[in-house]
Amino acid sequence: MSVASHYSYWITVLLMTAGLYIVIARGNLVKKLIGLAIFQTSVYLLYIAPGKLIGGTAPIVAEAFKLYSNPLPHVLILTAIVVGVATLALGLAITVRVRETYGSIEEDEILAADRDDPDGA
Amino acid sequence: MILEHLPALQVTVPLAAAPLIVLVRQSTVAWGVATAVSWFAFAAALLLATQVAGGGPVSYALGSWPPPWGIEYRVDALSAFVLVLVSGVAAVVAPFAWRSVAAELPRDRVYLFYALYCLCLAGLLGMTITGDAFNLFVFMEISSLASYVLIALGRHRRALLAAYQYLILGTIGATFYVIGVGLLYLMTGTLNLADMAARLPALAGTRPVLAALAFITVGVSLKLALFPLHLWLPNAYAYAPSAVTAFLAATATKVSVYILLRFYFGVFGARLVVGELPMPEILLALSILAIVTASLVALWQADLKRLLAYSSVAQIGYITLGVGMASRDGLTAAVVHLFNHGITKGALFLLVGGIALRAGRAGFERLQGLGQVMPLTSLGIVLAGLSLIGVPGTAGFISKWYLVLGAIEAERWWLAALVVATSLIAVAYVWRFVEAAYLAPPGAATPQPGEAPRAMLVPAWLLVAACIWFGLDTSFTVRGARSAALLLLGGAP
Amino acid sequence: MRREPVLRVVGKLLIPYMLLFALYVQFHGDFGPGGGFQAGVIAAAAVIFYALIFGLPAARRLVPETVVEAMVALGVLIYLGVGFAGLALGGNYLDYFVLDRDPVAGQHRGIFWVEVGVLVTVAGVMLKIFYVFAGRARPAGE
Amino acid sequence: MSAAQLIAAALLVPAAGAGLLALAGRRPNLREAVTLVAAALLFACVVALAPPVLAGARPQLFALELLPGIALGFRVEPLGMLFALVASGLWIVNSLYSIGYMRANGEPHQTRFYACFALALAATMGIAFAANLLTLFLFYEMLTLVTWPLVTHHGDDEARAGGRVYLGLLLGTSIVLLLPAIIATWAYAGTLEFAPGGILRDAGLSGPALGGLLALYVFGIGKAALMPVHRWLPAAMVAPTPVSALLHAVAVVKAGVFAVLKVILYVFGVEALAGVRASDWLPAVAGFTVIAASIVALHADNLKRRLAYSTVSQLSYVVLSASLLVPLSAAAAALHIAAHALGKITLFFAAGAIYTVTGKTEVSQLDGVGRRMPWTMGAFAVGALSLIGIPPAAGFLSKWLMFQGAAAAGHWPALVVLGASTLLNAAYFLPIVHAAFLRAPPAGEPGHGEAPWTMVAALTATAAATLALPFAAAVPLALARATAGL
Repeated sequence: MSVASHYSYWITVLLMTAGLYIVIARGNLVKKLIGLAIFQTSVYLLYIAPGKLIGGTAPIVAEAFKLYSNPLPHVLILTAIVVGVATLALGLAITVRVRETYGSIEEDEILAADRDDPDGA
Repeated sequence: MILEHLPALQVTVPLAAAPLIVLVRQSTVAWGVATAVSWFAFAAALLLATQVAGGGPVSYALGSWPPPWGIEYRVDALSAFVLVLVSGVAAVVAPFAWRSVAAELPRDRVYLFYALYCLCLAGLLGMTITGDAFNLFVFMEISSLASYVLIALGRHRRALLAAYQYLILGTIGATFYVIGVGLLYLMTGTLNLADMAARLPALAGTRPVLAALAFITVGVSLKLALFPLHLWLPNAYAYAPSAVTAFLAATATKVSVYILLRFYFGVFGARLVVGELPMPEILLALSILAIVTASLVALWQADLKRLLAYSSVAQIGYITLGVGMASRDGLTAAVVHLFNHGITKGALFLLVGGIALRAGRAGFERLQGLGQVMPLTSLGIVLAGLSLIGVPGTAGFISKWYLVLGAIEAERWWLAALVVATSLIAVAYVWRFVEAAYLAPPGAATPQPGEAPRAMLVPAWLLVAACIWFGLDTSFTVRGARSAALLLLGGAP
Repeated sequence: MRREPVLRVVGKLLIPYMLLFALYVQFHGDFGPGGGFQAGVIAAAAVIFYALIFGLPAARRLVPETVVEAMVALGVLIYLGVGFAGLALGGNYLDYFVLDRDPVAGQHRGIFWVEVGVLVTVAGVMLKIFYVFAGRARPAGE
Repeated sequence: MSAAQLIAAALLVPAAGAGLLALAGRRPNLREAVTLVAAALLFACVVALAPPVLAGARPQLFALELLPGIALGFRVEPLGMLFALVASGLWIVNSLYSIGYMRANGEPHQTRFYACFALALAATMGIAFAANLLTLFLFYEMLTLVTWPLVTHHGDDEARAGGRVYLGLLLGTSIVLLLPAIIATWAYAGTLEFAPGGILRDAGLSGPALGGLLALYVFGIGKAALMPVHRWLPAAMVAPTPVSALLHAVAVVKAGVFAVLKVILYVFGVEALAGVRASDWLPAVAGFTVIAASIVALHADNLKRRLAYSTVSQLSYVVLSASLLVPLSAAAAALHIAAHALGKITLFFAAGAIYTVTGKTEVSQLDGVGRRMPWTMGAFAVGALSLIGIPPAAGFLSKWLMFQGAAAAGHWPALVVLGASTLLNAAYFLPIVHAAFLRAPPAGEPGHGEAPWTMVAALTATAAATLALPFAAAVPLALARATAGL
């Protein structure tokens, strides 16, 4: 019962480990970034879920409502999302340039290229 | 009026400089703005440090929302000390960048460099000054994102992959940190560090708090490149543009150490971290591994820049060793080494930047006979290298003194022996440079055009002089570090 | 693209309303869900939509890349400017209370300009990201 | 000038001299003039400090804060005065000799040579006048580092290997042993200032702990060349002869034994050591070094190598005397620093002169050299007699005091060591003198004369000083006795 009632945490943990696993296990630079994004998403959930009160409304003062959700996690996560988007964009931009330089986005192929030609072009 | 708003200006002025530079897009103006802003930040940090030394911690409420509701900027003995280091190094690197960046980057990207430089500086200063755990995360990401791009600007194609790896590991580190903060927020309902510290003792030992400690430790350790989480560092330092390497090596990891110190002793409290958990033992073990393995790896590098990068991993080990001692002298050693290693590595990487300008790269085959071709650069590297070893009369000696003193006072003689014995490895790798530069005739690969331009030598030598000066006169460094250590251990401010 | 009259017409019809909707979301942020982040993304989406239909060169003519970069910088500067205005008027950094004689009106004014800054920057960043990736689509590279 | 200004001048004159030398690099005559002027100025400064010190004053100078509670401080006391007088006086002679040697041998990098030499003297002055252990340590390390370019002067593989041993041993021992010893002293005593009677007396350390600390010190001060950390001295023989003179006579090894004396007298305190018998092992180690090094010297055919091992053994005389912990032997140790310096520099000058003229480096090649280079070999003979301890040379004086001290301490093994080593000294020096004067030069060898006049002048001067010292012993003897508190 208590295990099931914390399902949001279970989802968080699942996303977290899945994301991290992808980052570590995949050699493809884009797939790594996808893993990273999933990993970051788990954090959004970690913050947002506890801030929600069942039956609560948006924290805008009005006569009819007495119960409000905590707005602070939303604000924080809005910032975190922006940061995440920026990271993802930057990561993809770097990947594009890696692809242009090396002709590949597979990590082992890139490392092999560097081993064969240490000084690079 | 300006004085009371210094904490805000310290961060926002560099932050405002970045978009200004993007709007102007002109490289000379960009350089001028970046330099002016760095020196402004340095002056502000010095003023703040004197304020703190005179009248205790300075608190600044952003938007006039009093803490813990609003974001608080808080300058105490420790953060003032780190602010001086970060802004000081920035103030020296900015003039250096003028020639170095012009040579290493395509013309149309130069303004971008300076914009990112200001952004990175603002992020690092913000991390140091803020008293809010989430605001810290935001500044951490500002500085990290800027530094990923700065590293990717490197000439060598490997810079791209280095930046990518740093991006992945840095983001994982920052996310771990923010998970830890989230758990703390769930438990305490506050994000203000001081407020958190006041509420945590009641919750000490609960599982979310322990998990938070673990997440924050791993996250920050990734950022500060604690062995074995250092894998991103050597490539990032080796392939970034010279000015970037110097700046990041001297500041970025140091600020991360600051965060570790802040959370361990300022938030979780020494009683939990040192008294109940085996964190000191873990840190000591990892630091020793870092010092020994990274020093040995450094010894076998074929490129001076990579050698210095690995040496950074080892030197960070010395810092965390001091943290792991968790005593007054140990923490003094950690804080003072944070500063001393910052200026030493800054000086070394700036000088290597001069070599990179003339020789393209700093492979040892290009350093043959460098003592004749670039006498001032070589002499500077030797002097800063002595500081790296910890020869008396240099800044590095002071750090080693306190490390050994801390070990002896704890009656850990083996640790004292280890610290001094490992500096012999530093002797060996510094001496590789000396023998190449002074005992070999100039070879075919040695750069011919001669000494680095004055615009690069003067800033580098400023830091070299600082290495010597802070080895002879420690009234600023050791006093600052001592009061920071006392503050962390909960003594007098 | 010339052969897709439906798309072109629908696009021309929709894009103004998208921009208008962005402004609505922007200004409604004071009273309900909304604000600069969402508005910025919607505004950028309008331009991206235009680029998809009429081609990247046309979009670049409409919103040149220098303008995009300037938008990114300008938005941040607006935001920081609000902070400095608080300083100039005798408050702390980012102090909205001093922006008007009535503190509540000051709050409104402060958050309004901050949201404007966010709108400009977010729209700029979104467009910049789009341009960077779209511009590299052809294998020829730079 | 006030005494404090004189101390500052003694430190700054050689340092400034080094700067000027580097600037004057392109003009050899100017450069060498600068060297001589700097040397003369330094000697004048040091001599001017002597009267107040002899009168019992202890001029001092404190500058920067090295660490909270430890300043960069200088205080002139008799032992330091004696050391400074010897070093600065010999620098003049050595400069004169260097000019002849470097020019005659066409050595490269002469500017670097003179500049590093001047810096080495600055470091030596710092060691001599240091008021606390940290200042001493600072200048001790500086001396190691600035002499490294001198040792590796030739820049070839041999020099590189020698330089590695030199640096590795000196820097290694000082970092691994000496530095922890200093830090432990700081941790236990709370001060590092040299004080008569020692600073560790009240630290409450047990006998074995004091003994261990003492071991860290005497082996950490690698420059004192106690076996087994003596290896750097033979390795440094790759350097040009004036550098060997600097190492063996003017500065480096002297700095080592000087530091050991300082530590025994002013850090531990003679009475404190004697009280807990913490240093009973030291005479044995020093005595072993004396005998073993002499035997190695006996078998060495290379002249400079023989001289190097002779130095190792002579240095251990000083340590041996100091470790007997009676005032008389402490005075003997102080005096032997000066006596050995004069004798050994003469020997090295002679060896360098022979090499310059004939290119000979081995003892077995020296037949008949004395007939062609009478001044040089005459001086060599004087130096050898002094080191053996035959009157009226300077070495006799210090050796006499040593015998007396050992007798006063009732330490009969030390007496045996002193006696046996005197015989060994004679056994490895006299055959050289014998061969040089009494054997005929090998047939068919081209004739040659003396070395350039500056070299001959220098070695004659030091030989004369060796002979004159016992007759003008008032000042060194007074300083030595003041050191021992007699």
